[in-house]
Amino acid sequence: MLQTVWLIPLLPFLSAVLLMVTAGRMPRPLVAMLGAGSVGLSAVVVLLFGMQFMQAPEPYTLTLWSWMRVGDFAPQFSFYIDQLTLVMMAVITGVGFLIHLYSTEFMEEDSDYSRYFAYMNMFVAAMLILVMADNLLLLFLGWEGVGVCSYLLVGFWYKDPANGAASRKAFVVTRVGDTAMALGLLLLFTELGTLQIQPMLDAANNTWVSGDTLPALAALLLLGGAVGKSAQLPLHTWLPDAMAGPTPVSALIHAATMVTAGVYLIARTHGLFLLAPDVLLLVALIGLVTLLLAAFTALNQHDIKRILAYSTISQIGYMFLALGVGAWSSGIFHLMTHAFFKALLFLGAGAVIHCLHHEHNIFKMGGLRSRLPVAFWSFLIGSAALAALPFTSGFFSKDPILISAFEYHGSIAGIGPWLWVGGLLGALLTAIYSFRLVFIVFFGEANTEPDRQPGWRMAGPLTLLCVLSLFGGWFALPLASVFPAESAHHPSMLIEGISISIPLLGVLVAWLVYYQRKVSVSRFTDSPTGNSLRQYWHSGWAMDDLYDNLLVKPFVGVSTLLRGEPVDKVYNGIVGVCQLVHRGLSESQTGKMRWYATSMVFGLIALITFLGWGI
Amino acid sequence: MELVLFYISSAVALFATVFALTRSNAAHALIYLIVSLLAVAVIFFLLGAPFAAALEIVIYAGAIMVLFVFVIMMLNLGEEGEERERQRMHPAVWIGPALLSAILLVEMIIVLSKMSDQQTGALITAKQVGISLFGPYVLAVEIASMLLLAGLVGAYHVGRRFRLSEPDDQSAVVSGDDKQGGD
Amino acid sequence: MSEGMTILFAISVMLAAVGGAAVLTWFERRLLGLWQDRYGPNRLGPAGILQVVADMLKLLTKHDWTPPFADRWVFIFAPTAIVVAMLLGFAVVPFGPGLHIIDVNIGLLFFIGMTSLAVYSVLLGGLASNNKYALLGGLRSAAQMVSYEVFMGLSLMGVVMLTGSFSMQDIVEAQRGGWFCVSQFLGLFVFVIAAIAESHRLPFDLPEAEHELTAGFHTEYSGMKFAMFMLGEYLGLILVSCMITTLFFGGWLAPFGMTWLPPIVWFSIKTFLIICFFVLLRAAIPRPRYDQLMSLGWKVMLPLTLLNLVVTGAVALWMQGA
Amino acid sequence: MEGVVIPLNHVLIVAALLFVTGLAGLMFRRNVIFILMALEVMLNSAGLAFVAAGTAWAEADGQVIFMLILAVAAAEVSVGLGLVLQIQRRFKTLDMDQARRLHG
Repeated sequence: MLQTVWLIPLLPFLSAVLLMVTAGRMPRPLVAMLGAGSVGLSAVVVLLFGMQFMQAPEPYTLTLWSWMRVGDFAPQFSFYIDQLTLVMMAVITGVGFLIHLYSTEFMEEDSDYSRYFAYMNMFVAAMLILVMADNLLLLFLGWEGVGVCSYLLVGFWYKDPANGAASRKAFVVTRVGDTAMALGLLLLFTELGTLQIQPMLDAANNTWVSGDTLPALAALLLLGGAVGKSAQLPLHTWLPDAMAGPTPVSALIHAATMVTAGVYLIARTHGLFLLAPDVLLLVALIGLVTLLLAAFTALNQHDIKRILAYSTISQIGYMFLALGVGAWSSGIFHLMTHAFFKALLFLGAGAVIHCLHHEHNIFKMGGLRSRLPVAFWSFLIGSAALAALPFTSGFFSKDPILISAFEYHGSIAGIGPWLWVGGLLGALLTAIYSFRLVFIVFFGEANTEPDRQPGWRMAGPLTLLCVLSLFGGWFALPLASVFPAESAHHPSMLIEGISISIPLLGVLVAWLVYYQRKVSVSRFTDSPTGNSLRQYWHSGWAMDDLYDNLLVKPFVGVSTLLRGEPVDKVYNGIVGVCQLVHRGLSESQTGKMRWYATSMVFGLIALITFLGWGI
Repeated sequence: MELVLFYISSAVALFATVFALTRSNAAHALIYLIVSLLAVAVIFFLLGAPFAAALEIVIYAGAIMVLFVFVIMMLNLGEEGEERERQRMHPAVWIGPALLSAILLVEMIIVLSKMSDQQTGALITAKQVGISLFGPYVLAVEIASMLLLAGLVGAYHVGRRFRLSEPDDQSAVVSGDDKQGGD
Repeated sequence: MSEGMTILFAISVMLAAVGGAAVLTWFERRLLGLWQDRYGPNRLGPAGILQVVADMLKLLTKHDWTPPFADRWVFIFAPTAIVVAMLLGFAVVPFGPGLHIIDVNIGLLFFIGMTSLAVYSVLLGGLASNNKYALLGGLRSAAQMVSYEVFMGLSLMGVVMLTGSFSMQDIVEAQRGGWFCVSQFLGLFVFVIAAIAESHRLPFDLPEAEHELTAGFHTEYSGMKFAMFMLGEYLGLILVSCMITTLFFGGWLAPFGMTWLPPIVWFSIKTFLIICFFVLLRAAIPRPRYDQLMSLGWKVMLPLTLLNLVVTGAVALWMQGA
Repeated sequence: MEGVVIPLNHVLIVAALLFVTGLAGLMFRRNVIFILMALEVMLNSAGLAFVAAGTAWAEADGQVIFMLILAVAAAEVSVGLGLVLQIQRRFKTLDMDQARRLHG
């Protein structure tokens, strides 16, 4: 059974290839069966595999073939399965299958049904290769594969140029991180001589000691890739724009799986990061700053998907924070629960959008509680989990992160509580913006009538995800053997109490402001300072403008300068000189043969004079 | 006796050449040139290169010069062309080239006079030449044959009588003729 | 032979050649008459042989007129050139064993050179006459002679290959085993035709074709200068016949071991027969068109010659190897 | 039969004289036919120098080169005379100073 692990990425891949080569000539039911079924089958294989694996949980390596051979460098096409991989595989195939099933209904009216599933299946295959890869090069193949699929899916409705621009932005911004990562791979290979993850980590441990420059540099470069892929500061600007793709795509790629690849990468190479504690602290700080920035921004959005996008950025910030403070399993745990509830939220949002004539603006919704009950309950449960209300899955995963942050003893003493405070502030904001969403969309007056109800293929996955979001946190992940042991948490009751009460406080605030409307935000936002602050937050701390001014405009300026071809001017000058000389010399070309002959004779005389001198 | 013959034929060749290049009538010039070539053939014979002498007569005097006569006959320049040539022949025209040539000659003689006093006179038969031609020089023979073929094709093409009215053919030439029509 | 004897012999050969050419004018007409069933000159002397003297007297006493529009010096130079060239050509003819004026090792090339120089006579005559017909005749003749000269030379190369020498005596000696008219049949064929064209005799006398060019290059010629042209032509005929004898019919060698006649007599008999053959050709064959003449030369004769060369070369190499 | 013993320098001087004469002709004649003739003279003088040198060192190479010169001369004259015909046809003159369409 263990040997059949290669089936897991192969099934979606074959399905994708089949869908691509038939180029939309297959009947839709067949496409749906193939697209969703292949991922479902993969999920079944993962399940069976996982059951067998857990009986003897030893890391399992399967080498398929030698990929290429360049001198001593001979990377294998091989898979490495341990508990971490298993969790990732389960999330990818399980959540992926649910989203595929959901998509069969969501995308029903789209003319490019087959192309959609081809891309989606290809994405699942690439993502599986990413997490199952035995060496960093194969990981990088999957890494770029998911990037390409993300590009294709964000720009799925390519007829609108704005979508094309969004996909291009997503591709280019992540490319910045990928370049750093490729450099990191090269550095690791030149220094350690292998890219196979486990031997490489062993070699790193043997070669370097904690605090060396080289591991810090390598970790930094890998972090660059992770930051790009996981939409963390400063490379987070692409994710909100990536919402231009179909909503299930946002759910699968930009919430549940791909954007967490950075977290997976850091977790997978934690041995390297442990050698660079400063970089680890940087990871934590990046996570913290990102989660706060994104949370503030999410407060101000009115596009339902953009709220969720900023929320995603914020939650991945939590994961980074967890990784940074050494709470590895908690980070991965949060990755999994986040996959559940964020997929649930996106799919719920998709149901709302689907049933409301593709309406995105939350202020044009309202009162949908009774009209779209499925969506309402999904949202309610998803938001509860997101806000980490007690006994939801989000609570079980977020709480240990905060406690780990509080107890953090890193390279800067006493920074732990500050991280904790920041995390708590983020949690408060999370509760506020998530319930703001719930109250505005589902309560109050109805602004738009839904024209249909979600069918079973949408409702079914939603229900399943609701269950997972509620109870997914009750399982302990078997990650103990993968990561170094974490010190047992002994939080004081006070800390626990604060952690539990903060989200509730946030819900209360949201209830007061957006449901009871006891406190008016408009008074604050109408004042000049408030308004500008609102605008500022709404634009995501004006990061896009910043990058525009900092990078794009100088680049365009240089391009404009170069369009005048200053280098060519030099050559044109040479040409001009040549032409001048040419005109002068062509005057000597009289066309009279006798003169040519005579000048030749002059030359001959000179030649013989010189040559004959010595004789 | 033979040495005297050499000097005589050298003088003949020289004077015939000078006359050939200073005549105004092309036909007369050619006769002088042929005489010059025959004199050079005699020199070849005296030097001990009878084969070269025969070739000089057969090919140079017998074939190449015939082509000249041929062309002169085809052009049929007539009296006025001759008159024009005569007018061009005043000292101002030839004094400069003659001076230049004289300088060159003096230089060459100075160079030659410093050479070792080698003597000619070895007889080289046609057989030796042939063996040399088709031995070490066989590539040169092939190249020469290519050159002659190129000359044949080139002469055929260039000498063809283009019809000037042909539209695809030399509209530029027609305009050129208009320009030059004055003379 | 001593130097004095050589000079004496040379003078006698010259006289014999000129005399032979003179007699040939009468002889040819008589022979033509015989073959064409008429008399020819038969009034003066026995069988009309004194006709030669009469013709000579007429030509010598005629007003030696040079046209005023002609290029005077070239006009006079032209007819002498052919006579001189043809007479020089006799220098290499071997009349018997050791009986020759000179025997250079390029004898054959010397003969070819002299025939090629004979072209000038026609060309310059046509040019100097300053006359349309003469010019056209000269042009034609030049083209014809230059063309046929090519394969006339080439046709002889087979003989040279078999002999391994350009020397005429060597060529004759080489035929002791068998005359070259057998092994070099193609060469003989081409050479005969080229020789007719070279000496522009009928049927290849297009340069002077009377009915289209009045008289070609010698339209303006009369008297002594005309006689020179005729002399040159008949000298050429005799020279070519001598050459054919030497190159293809064993020269002075006696056929079938009939050595009771001296070699020079055998040589004369053979040459005489070949001359008769040429006269017969004149009597029998009509004149082709000019373009036919040229295409015959380039399209039939040249390939034949080359074929002959290739085959002869191959056989010679094979014999050498065997 | 042997060649005559002549000092090589004398033959070369004759060749130089011929060459220089041809060169002078090339420079002062304007008629294209005479230019071609001058070229022939120069080529021929070069051939003379080669043959003389060949006999001086008892090598056949001199005559070989002479034959190659002959080939060059033949090709040159055939093309050159074709050009002469065209020049006469188009420019109605043989004066190379008139036929100067190639001037810069």
